Amino acid sequence: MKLHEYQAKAVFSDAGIPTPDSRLATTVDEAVAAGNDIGYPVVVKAQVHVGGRGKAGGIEVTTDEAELHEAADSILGMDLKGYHVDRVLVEAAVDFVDELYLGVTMDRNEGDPVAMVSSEGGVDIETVAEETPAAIAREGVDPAFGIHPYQARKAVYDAGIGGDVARDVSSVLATLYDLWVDSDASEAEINPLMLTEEGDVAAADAVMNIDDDALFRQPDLAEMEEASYTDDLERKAGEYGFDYVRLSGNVGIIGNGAGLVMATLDLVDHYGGAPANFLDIGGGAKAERVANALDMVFADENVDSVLFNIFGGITRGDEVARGINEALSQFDELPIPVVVRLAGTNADEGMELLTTELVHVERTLENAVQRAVDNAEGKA
Amino acid sequence: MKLHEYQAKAVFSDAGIPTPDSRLATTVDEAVAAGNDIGYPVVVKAQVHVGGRGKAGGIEVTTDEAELHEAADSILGMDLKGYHVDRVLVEAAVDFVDELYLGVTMDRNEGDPVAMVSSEGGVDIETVAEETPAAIAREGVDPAFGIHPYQARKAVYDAGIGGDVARDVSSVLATLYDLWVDSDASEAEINPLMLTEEGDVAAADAVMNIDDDALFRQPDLAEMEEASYTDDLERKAGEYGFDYVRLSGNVGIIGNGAGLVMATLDLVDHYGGAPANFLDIGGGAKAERVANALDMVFADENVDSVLFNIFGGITRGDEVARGINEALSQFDELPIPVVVRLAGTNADEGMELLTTELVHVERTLENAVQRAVDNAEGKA
Amino acid sequence: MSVLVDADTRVIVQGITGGEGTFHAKGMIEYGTNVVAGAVPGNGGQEVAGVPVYDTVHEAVRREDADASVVFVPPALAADALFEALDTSLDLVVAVTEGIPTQDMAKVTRRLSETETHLVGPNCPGVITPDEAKLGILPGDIFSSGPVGLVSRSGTLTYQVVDNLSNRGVGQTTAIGIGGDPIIGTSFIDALELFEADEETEAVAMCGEIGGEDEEQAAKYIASEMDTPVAAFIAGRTAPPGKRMGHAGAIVSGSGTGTAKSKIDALNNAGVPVGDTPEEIADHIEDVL
Amino acid sequence: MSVLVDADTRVIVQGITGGEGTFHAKGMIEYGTNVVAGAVPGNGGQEVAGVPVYDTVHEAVRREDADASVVFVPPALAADALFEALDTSLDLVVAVTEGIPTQDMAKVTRRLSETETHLVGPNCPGVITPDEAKLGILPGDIFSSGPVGLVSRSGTLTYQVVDNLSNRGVGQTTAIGIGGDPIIGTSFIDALELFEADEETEAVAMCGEIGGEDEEQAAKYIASEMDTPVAAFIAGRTAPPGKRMGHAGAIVSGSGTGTAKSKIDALNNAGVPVGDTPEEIADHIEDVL
Repeated sequence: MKLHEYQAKAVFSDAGIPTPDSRLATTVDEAVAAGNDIGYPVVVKAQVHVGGRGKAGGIEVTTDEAELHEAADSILGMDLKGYHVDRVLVEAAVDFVDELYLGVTMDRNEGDPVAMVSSEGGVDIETVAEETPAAIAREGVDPAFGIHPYQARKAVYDAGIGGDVARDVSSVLATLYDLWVDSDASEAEINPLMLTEEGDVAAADAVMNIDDDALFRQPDLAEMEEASYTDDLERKAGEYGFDYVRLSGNVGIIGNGAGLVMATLDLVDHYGGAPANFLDIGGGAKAERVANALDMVFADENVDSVLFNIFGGITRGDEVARGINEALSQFDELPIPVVVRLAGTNADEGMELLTTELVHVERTLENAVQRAVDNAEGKA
Repeated sequence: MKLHEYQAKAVFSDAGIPTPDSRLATTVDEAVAAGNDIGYPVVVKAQVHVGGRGKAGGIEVTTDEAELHEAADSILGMDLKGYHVDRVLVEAAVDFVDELYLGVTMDRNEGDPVAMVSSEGGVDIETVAEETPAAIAREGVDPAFGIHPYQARKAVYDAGIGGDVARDVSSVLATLYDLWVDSDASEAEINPLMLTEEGDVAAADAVMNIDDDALFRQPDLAEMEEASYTDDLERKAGEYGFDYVRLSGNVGIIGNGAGLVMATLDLVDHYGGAPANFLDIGGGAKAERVANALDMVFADENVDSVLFNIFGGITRGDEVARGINEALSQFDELPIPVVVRLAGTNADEGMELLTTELVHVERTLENAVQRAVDNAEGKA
Repeated sequence: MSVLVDADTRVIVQGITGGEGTFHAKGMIEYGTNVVAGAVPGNGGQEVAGVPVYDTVHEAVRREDADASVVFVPPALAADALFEALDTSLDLVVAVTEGIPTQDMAKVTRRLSETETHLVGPNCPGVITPDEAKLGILPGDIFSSGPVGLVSRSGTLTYQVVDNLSNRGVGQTTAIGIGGDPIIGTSFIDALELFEADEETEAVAMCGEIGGEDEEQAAKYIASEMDTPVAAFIAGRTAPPGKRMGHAGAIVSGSGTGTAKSKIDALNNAGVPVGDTPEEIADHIEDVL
Repeated sequence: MSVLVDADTRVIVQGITGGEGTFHAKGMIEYGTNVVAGAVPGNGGQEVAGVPVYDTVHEAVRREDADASVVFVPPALAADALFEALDTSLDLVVAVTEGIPTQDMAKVTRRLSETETHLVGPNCPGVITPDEAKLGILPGDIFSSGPVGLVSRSGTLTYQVVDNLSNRGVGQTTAIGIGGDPIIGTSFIDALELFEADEETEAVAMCGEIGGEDEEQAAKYIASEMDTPVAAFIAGRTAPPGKRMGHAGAIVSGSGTGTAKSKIDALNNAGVPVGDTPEEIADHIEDVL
């Protein structure tokens, strides 16, 4: 779960990390009032879960009320990479002499947390990581002990940040790490952490992503969750609780287990077709879930052919078949052809149950995929 | 640093450990008001840093106002093992069906914390530990991870506590451990944790000792410190910041370093004398500290002979000599004989500085002790 | 021979009183697994699926001389259950539970690294030695005994590959579903080491997927340390970059790894044939047997 | 030969810019110790006692190729300094600092147990190999080179015993002040192991005191593992039970241990003569040489 910038900044600020003065605004009038209150120059920032907001026109610096009015008017309501902007953060523009990057995440390869510091903040840090990896100091943290103060200092000194500011920056990094732990974050980042001429620090941007699996014990953060989808199908998948990604092809795919669904997509591609989506209904899927999945795929107007691929482990073939029959019971004839392949637990029972007047049943994965691709081509 | 029962109970209660309703009282009237407020029966408990308060008459159960009046009157103002009782805790007497023991401390041999549970609470737990050690379940805790919930449960089940109450008792134990960590305690104990017929738990006594070396980061607990001494000499030692224990002999001993001072005491005994005290002035002792130490020993009317034994490491012999000269400068003749033995860093310079008209200087430890014992015997 | 489990493995089930725990405990017993006890705090003294339940894992292990555990404890309590299992020095712990917080797992694997225990999972289908024992939720009837070791990050994809093998008469020594979570106990390399040391395992089928660098590291291990032939399948060739993780994760994982291409290239460079389809990995396995 | 330190040991001083740190860094250098750097956050680039100061221990160790550290950092910051030292894989860390919170030390020694580093202290006078190097605050001029290893929980008592030895012409291979805190890095047994393995150490003098069970455990080790003769002194024979620790501590430490009598009995049973006075331990040492 991603926090918006304004939410992450509130969390950071509560933990004692300095952030610039800011207000959230949903209208141009609110934005202008905020700017007048804070004092110019101010930055106007779209609050959407999109990377590269600046380049996409979602961030503007304004030096007076007129500019702010214009910027707020253009950003509020805009469509940013498919996301509708309904809120902006109006924030004091900090006069900085340097911009740093601070980040904490899980190093999946090590299985341990890692704290990172770079003096090359304020830019696309992934590019820095690729082009000059040495510019990012990394300090692996033992999750049993948490970050030791010396580790925060070491990362800062290793990043070439010395002098009086080193103490403040290490302190912010240690706080960021503790927040990352306390919030069950997957990632916590400040980019940039601005250094002012007076030697102060301020978090000018804030990223905080929370581990979805830990939201049960983070009720305050869970409340901040705001569903944001680029289209109705993604919204529907969210409501149904499916892992769903919309793709550009026309073969609708439903399966159980991420690996098997990915392999099915790969096979569709292998046999010359193009998948319309990734949809994992998960383990132990009951009839209702199966019906919901079919409903979703039928609702996608790009889909010309549906492939249903279930390998039963916990999921039982007869349950799946009942779900398919239930979902299809409303139709005399299907709008688009459906191929079903059942294997594993109770697969034979399932295949016997299926209304074969409506769906085509295949016993092997390869045959099922080929048939679905053929169906899609026949319609295309 | 030891917390009083009433202080420890406040800390426990704040952390969510159930404690019986109670009030602190400094007068009989306050005690009676508390009893009437709480409702009878109530227990009256002397708030002094003394073990075995019950056997010594410092705890009484009362069933009505008259009994409470009498008990409070007798306990307030009493002398309990040398400590003056100026406060009592008036507490609801809990009707219990069982009494447990819970404790957390550092296992010095393992170098790790240990959580303990026994179903034999309410009695002298040290006796239980000696006579039936198996009656106390012990669970070593990894200080890097803290106590895992399963460990608290395991200790409780291992102690033979089953059924519905096991969950509550494990929860109290886990909380006690967390408190022990958060408070930098050396020991945290509940004895007894009472089990009521209704299946509730209540901490009927509370022990919490704080690591003196960690008080700097426990400001709230440090504020609870109440100096309590059985006599003026201990009070003085506390003010001067000396490690001091009063003993029953007549040879006053001043030295630097606990091991050396203990060895000096042993030697006094070895040569037939009896030490009047243990006094460690610590490392790097400056002149003023030396003068304070002499002041203390002179103030002890049991002392007939003083032995000053300093082996310089950080402590410099010339500094010590100046301190001795300064302390003795007020005397034309000393009230009691003083033997000084200096060795180690700047010992020769020190010995040259000493006013040998007043003190007797010895170069070896054995000679110095023998001389001091002789001096004491000459006076006795 | 086999790895990790066999007919003699004495298994306890943590969370046996829950719906999933009871269901799969029965399934394991039906398969022939030597399930000896369950462990659920507060449920000591009960009997579930014909085996006694104890309040603590320690008691279950001590009383029933168990050497493995399967964990069906719900995610919020699962890390504690894993620490409890690790504290009893079991040889094997299989964590079926899905949805354990990642930071919990980082602590568990930190502790794991100090023990001799094999942890498989979490979020995994389990471990099966066909005709001897299964620990987990795998559908036993698709497996058959034979010379191929199987290790996979995916559940149902594993079943697909096993089905393909079994249908050709190619049985398995042991199949290990290591799970697809970011932090897991047994990695590809750990599993490959076990198979390399197992005399009956004549070939290894390895099913990976996009994300992480575990397959790339396994490729290095195979090239330098393994004599047993390995064939692989990597799911996710056509997956779009999709919803990226945030910056910090991307920095750490580095560029150029984690994609299907980088994994397939690494495996091919290590001499490992990678099937284009689940049938092709079975072809490759047949070739080397 | 000697143990832990010699003339080649390259030493850094953590906390070198503080009063004690500077004073004793100079003292160590005067004694001939090869002090190569100091480490104090925020003080990198300075020079103290003629050696460069770095912001981090890592940088000091890397730049100056150090293999040991002496820690004079104040107690509130000392545990962090020790973790930092342990993280650089030094061979030896001597913690002079007095008054480190006990729970901090429990964490430090938890980490220590996973490393190859020897930690001596805290709250200790240090380690000295006479005429070669001293790490700590010991008064160097009372020590002399020779065949006796010395290990002691007490500072000034050590000096007393060393003085008695040196005055008789009996020199020392190395003297180790292990410190008297409840939780320390190097125990008596650790030190005895080092001396047992050292060919030049012909006898060991061991100075204990009341409290804990370290001496009792050392007695067992001596009886079963040591060929090198040991003589001991135990301070606190006449100490009253005094102000007891609370119940919990007493339960854990158990009854009948920790007293001077239990320690002396255990050592005598292990064949170790225990001197009644600091002179007698020197007598015993002379006897066995």
